[in-house]
Amino acid sequence: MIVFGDAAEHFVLVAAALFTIGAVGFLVRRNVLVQLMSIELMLNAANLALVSYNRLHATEMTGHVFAFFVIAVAAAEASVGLAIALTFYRLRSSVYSDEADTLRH
Amino acid sequence: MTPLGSALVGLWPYVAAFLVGWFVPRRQGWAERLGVATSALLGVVLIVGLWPVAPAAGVGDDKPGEWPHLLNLLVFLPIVGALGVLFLPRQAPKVLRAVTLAILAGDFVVSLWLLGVPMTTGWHFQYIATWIPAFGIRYHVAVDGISLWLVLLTTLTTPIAAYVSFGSIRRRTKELCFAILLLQGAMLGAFVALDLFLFYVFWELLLVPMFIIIGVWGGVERIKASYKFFLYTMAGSVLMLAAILYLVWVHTDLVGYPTFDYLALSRLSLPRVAAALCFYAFALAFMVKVPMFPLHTWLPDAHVEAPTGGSIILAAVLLKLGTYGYLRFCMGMFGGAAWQSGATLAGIAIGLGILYGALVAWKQADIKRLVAYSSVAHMGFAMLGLFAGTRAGVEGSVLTMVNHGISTGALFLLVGVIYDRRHTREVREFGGLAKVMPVYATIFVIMTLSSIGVPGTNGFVGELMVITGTYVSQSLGGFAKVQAVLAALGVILAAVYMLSVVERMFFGPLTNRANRRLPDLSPREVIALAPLVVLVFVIGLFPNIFIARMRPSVNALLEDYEQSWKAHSEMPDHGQARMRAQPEGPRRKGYPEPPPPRAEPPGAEAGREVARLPTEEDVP
Amino acid sequence: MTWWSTLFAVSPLVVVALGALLLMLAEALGRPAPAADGAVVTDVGSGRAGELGIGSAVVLFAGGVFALSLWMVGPEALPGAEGLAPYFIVDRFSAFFGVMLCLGGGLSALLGGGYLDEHGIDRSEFFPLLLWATLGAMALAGAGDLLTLFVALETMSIGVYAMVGLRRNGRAIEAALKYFLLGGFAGALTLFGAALLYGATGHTDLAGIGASVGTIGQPGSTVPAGLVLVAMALVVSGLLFKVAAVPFHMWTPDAYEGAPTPATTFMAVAVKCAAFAILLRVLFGAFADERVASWGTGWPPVLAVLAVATMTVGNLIAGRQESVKRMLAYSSIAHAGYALLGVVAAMRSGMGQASVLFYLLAYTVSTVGAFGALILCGRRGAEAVSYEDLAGIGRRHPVVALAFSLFLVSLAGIPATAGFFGKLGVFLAAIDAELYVLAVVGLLNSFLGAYYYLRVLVYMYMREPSPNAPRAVPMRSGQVGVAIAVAALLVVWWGLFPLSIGADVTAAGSAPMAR
Amino acid sequence: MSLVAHYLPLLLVFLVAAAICATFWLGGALVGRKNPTAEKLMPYECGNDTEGGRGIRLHVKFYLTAILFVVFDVEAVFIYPWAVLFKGLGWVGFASMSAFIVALLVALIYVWKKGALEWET
Repeated sequence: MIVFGDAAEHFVLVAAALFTIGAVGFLVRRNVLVQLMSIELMLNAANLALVSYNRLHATEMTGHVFAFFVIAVAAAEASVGLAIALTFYRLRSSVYSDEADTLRH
Repeated sequence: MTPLGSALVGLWPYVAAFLVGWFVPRRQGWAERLGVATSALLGVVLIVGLWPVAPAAGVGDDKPGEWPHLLNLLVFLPIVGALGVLFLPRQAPKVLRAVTLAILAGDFVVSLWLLGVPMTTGWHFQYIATWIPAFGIRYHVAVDGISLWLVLLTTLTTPIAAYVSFGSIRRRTKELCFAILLLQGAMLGAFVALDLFLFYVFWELLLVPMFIIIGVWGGVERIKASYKFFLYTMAGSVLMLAAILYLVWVHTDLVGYPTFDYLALSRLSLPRVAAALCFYAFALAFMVKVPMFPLHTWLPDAHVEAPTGGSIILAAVLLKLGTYGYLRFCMGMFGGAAWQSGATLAGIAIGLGILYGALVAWKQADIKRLVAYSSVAHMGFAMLGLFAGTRAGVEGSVLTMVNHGISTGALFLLVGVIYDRRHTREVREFGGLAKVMPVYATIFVIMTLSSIGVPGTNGFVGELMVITGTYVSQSLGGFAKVQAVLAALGVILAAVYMLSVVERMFFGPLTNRANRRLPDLSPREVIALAPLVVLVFVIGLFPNIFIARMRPSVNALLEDYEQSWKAHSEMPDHGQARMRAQPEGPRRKGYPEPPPPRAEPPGAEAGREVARLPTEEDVP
Repeated sequence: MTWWSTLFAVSPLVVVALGALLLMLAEALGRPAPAADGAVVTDVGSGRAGELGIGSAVVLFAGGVFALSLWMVGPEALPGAEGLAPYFIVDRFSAFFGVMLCLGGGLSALLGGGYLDEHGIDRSEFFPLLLWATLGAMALAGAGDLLTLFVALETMSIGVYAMVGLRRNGRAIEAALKYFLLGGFAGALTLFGAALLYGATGHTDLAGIGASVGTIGQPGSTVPAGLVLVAMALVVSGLLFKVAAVPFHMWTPDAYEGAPTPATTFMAVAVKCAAFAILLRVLFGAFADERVASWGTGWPPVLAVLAVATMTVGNLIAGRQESVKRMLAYSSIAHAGYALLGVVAAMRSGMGQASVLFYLLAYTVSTVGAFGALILCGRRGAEAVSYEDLAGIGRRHPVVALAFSLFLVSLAGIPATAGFFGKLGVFLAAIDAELYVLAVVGLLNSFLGAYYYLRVLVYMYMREPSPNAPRAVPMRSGQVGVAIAVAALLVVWWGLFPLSIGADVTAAGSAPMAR
Repeated sequence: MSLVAHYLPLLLVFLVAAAICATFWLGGALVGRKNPTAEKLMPYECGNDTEGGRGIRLHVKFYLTAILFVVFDVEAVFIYPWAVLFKGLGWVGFASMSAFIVALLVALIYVWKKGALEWET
C-alpha cells in the first residue's frame, strides 16, 4: 500500500486530512474568523503537501519555493480578510457570516 | 402641331381623369377635390403606364437601364434619413415631420423606377459587395417579380402610415420619425436581401423600431403587447439563425468555403431529417410573423395596442415578411420538406387560420380586434396559396399579400379615424354613422367589400386564384379539393362578419347621441386613403398588370420547387448532403465564385488539422 | 541584446507595475495630512479621484500600447522571451490578453474617476488597487506555471476584494466579505489541486504536467491517474469560481451589487477575462491529452453541463431581478456560460479558442459600456439601481440612453453589434465541434436573455418616472463619457467589421497554450 | 489493480477526517449534558473573578499594526534564500532583490503617509 516507497506518503495524508478539516470547517462554521482560519488551514495543508511531495521529486526545490510564495500570499490574503472582517464587525457588531444577508433584498 | 400640343393630346386620359375627379365630389373643399382628382389621375397612370405591352416572360441576362445602386438608395435613404433626423432639433416637430415625409415620398418615387423595367426571369437591380468575406457574408440585394410588389407595397404604405401618425401623435415626434424611417429601411432591406446574413440583420433590426412604436405610442397595455411582439418574433428567429448556421456549415463542408448566399445555399440538398428540421426552424420564424395558429396570439394584442400608424405598417408590411420569407426561403431552400409538409400546413392554414380567424373575428366587440383577427384569416389564404404550390396558388398568394396590405391597412386607418373622434372602438357604441359621415362610410364599405373579396375589388382576384390554385394542387394530395371548398367557406364567413359589422356601425338609426356631431373625414385622412381606394379597383379590374410581372419569377420558383422535391425524395434520411447543379440562365447570376486555393494556415502543426476563424485573406 | 528584448517582452507588466508604484506615491504623498480627530484613515474628501482616474487610465493604456507593440513585433520573434517560460509565457495569447485587460482596466479606471467623486467616496486607494489587480490579471493570462498562476490569481483577487469593500457601508462590506470568503476558499482549492498535481507529476509547469498526463496508461508511467483527475477537478473548480460559473456563482450577484460600480465593472471584465485566459491555458496546456479531454471522458462533458447550467440559470434569474446592477451580474454569469461553451467546443474545433477570445473582447466592451451608462443614469449621491430609477432616462438623458441601448443590444446578441459576432463565433465553434445540441441550447438562451435587456429599454423609453420621485439632474462626467464613447465605437466597429481583428484573434487563439 | 486503487487510503483518510470532525461536533452537541449555570458560563480567567464585560474592545490600531506587521514580516522569507545564495546569483539577483525592496519601500511609504502608523493622535 505504500505508494511512493517513502515516508512522504504519511505527510501527504496528514496534509489531506488538514485540508479536509479546513474545507469542512469553512462550510460548516458561520463565524467569519473561524472561516478565515479554515482557509488558512487549507492553504497550509497545501504547503505541507508541497513540501512533502518535494521529497519525491528531490532533484529540484520547486515544492519548497512554491511553499514560500504561498506563505507570503497567504499572509497578504489574511490581512485583507482580517481587515474586511474587522470592518464588518464594526458595522454589524457580529462575526457571523449568515448575518450578511441584507443584499439578498 | 407643336410638341406641346401633341403632348397635351397624348396626355388626354390623365387630364380627363383629373377633371372628373375634381368635379365629382359635390359640396367639398378644394383639398378633398384635389385628393380625389389626384387619385383618379394616379389610377389612370397606373393602368396605362403599367399595362404589360411586351411579353414579360423573356429571358435576358444583361439588363440595360438597371441602375445597380437603385436598391441601395431605396434601402439606405430611410436609414441614413433616420440617422439624420437624430440631428434635427426636437423643438421643431413640423420640420421633423416634413423631412420624414419627404424622405418617405422620395423613397416611393425611387421605388417606382422598379416598374420601369420588364420583370424577366432572374434577378434585377442586383448589387453585390463583399462585407465580411471570410465568412462568405456579402451585401447582396436584388428584386424579382415577387419581391418587387412587396417593396412597392412597403414604399406606398409607410408614407401613408407616417402621414396618419403625424395627424394623431403629438408627442415625441423625433423618436417617431426615427423609428418610422428605420423601420422602413429595415423592411425594405429584408425584402431585397439575398444573403441570409443580411436578411437576418434586417429581420432583427426591424424588431426594435416596431417595439418602440408599439411600446411608446400604444394603448394602455402597450408594454405587454410590445414584449409579446418582440419575444415571439425573436424566439422564431433564434431557431432560424441556428438553421442558417447549420446550412453554412454544411456548405463549407461540401464546397470548401463558407457562404451565406441564398442562391448558393438554395442548391443544398440535405438529408431528409436535417432538411425537415431546418425547414421547421425557418418556417416557425415565418409563421410567427404571418401569424399562423397557434403562434398568432401576439397579433391581436399588438394590433389593438399599437397606434394607428403602427397597426397599418404591421398589417400591411410586417406580416408580409412572414409569407414572403416562407415563399423565398422555405420554398426556395427546402422545397422538398415544404412540399412534404404542405398538406398538413395547408390544413392548419384553413382550419385554424381562415376558419378559426373568421369565427373569432365574428365574436369581437372591438372593431380593431375584429380587423386584427380578419388579418389572421386573410394571411391564412396567403399561406394556403403557398402550401398549394401551384402557379395560380402562388400568384394568388402574392396578390393576396398586396391586397391584404391595402385593404387591411386602410381598415386600420379607418378604425383609427373613428377612434380619434370617439376614443372607443366598441361596435355597439356606433350605429347609423352613414348619415353623419357619408364619405367615411363610403370608403369603409369599399374596403369591406375588398376585404370580403367581392368581384371587381382586389380581394376577389387574390382569393379566387388561391382557391383555384388549391383545387388543382398536386402536392396537397387527395384532400386538395376538400380544402379548396373549405377555404371558399372562409370567404363566406368573411362576408358574414364584415357585413354584420358594417351594418351595425353605419346603418340603422343613429341611436348614440355622442355620434350626432362627428365630423367627416378630414383632408389629411382623405389624402391618405385615396391611393388605397384607387388601388383596390386597379387591382380588382386589371390584375394582369400585377400578375404579368410576377409570372416569370413564380414560374422559375415553382420549377425549382419541383426539382428540389425530386432531389429531396431521392435523399436518404440521414447521411451526406449534396449540392444540386447550378441552374442555367439568368437565375444563376450572383453566385459566389470558389475562392483561390488557400495557403496553409500559420501555426498548423504537423498531423493536426488546425481549423480556425477565417481571416481577410480567405476571400471567396 | 537579449536583456533588452526580455525587458521588452515583459514591458506591459513592467509599465503597469511602475505606474502603480508611482501612483501609490502620488496618492500617498499628494494627499492632505491626516485629520486631527484621531481617525486613522480619514474619510474627509479630497476630491482627487478625477486626476487619479486619468492617471491610472494613462498607465493602463500605456501598458496596452506596449502589449500592442509587442503584438506587432511578434512575441515569437523575440530572443530572450523564451527564457521567461514557463513562469511567464510571452506569446500572442498573453499579448492579446494584455491589450484586452489593459483596455478593460483602463476603461474601468475612467469610470472610477467619474464615479468616486460624484458619489463622495474619497477612497483614492481604489486606483493603486485597480492597477495592481490589472497587473495580476495580465500575469495570470501569461502564467505557464502553477506557481505564477497562484501568485497572479491572488494578486488580482486580493486587490479586487479590497475594491469591493471600498465603501464603508454595510452592503459594501458584506459584499466584500462574501467575495473574500468564497474567493479565498476557491484559491485554496486551486492551490491544493496544484500541490497534488505537483506530487503526481513532479512538475509545476503546465507543459511538463501536460507531458506527464500524456504518459498515463503507458507502460512504465508512474503518474497516478486518479490523483491527476482529483487535482484537475480542484484546480478547475477554483478557476470556475473566478469566472462565476454555476454552481460556483453564488457570490456574484451580491459582490456585484455591493461593490462600487467601477469595481463591479472591473470584476465583470478583467477578472472574468483573465480567469478565462488561465482556464484555457490550464485546460489546453496541461489537460489537452485525449484521455482527459475527449467527449467521452475528462473535463469536456462536465464543462458542457456547467456551461448549459450557467447560461440557463444566469438568464432565468436575471429576468427576475428588480435591480439593474443585479440583473447585469446575473447576465454576466450567463455570458460566462456562453464563453464556457466556446471552451468546450475548443476541445474538438480549432476555432474554439479564438471564438472564446472574440467573445470576451466583445463582452468586455459591451459590459464596460453598460456599466458606464448605468453610472451616468444615476445622480449625485444616488446611484441608479432599480429599473424604476431608469424610467424616463430616454428623455432626460437621450445620448446616454441611446448608448445604453446599444450596449444592451450588443449583450443580447442582436446583429450589427460586437456581441452578435461574439455569440456567432461561439455557436459556429460549437457546430464545428459537432455539439449541435449545445449550439441550439445556447441560441435559445440568447433569446431568453433578450427579455431582460429589453426591459431596460422599456423603462428608459416607455415608462415615466413616478411623480413623487426626486427631480433628478442627470450626472455628467467627461471621463465616463470618454469611456462610453470608446466602448460604443468598438462595439459598432467590431459589429460591422468583426474580421478586422479576425486574424489577430485566430493567431492569439492558436498559440500553444504552454511551453 | 489500477493506480486509482492506490489512492484508496487517501480517500479513506479524507473520510476518516470528515468522520472525526462530524463525531466530535455532533457528539458534543448530542451527548453532552447541558445544565448551564451562571457560574459555568462565566469566562475562565486564570481562576480569578472576571472583571469588566467580555465585549471589551481592543483599539483598532492594534489590529492594524498586527496586520501590517504580518505582511511586512513575511516578505523577509524571500530575502533569506537570496542572502544564502547571494554570490551565486550575482548582479541579476541583486537587481531583482533591489527592485523587490524598492517595492516594499514604496509600500512602507504608502502606509506611513496614509497615517496607518500614527500611534499618538
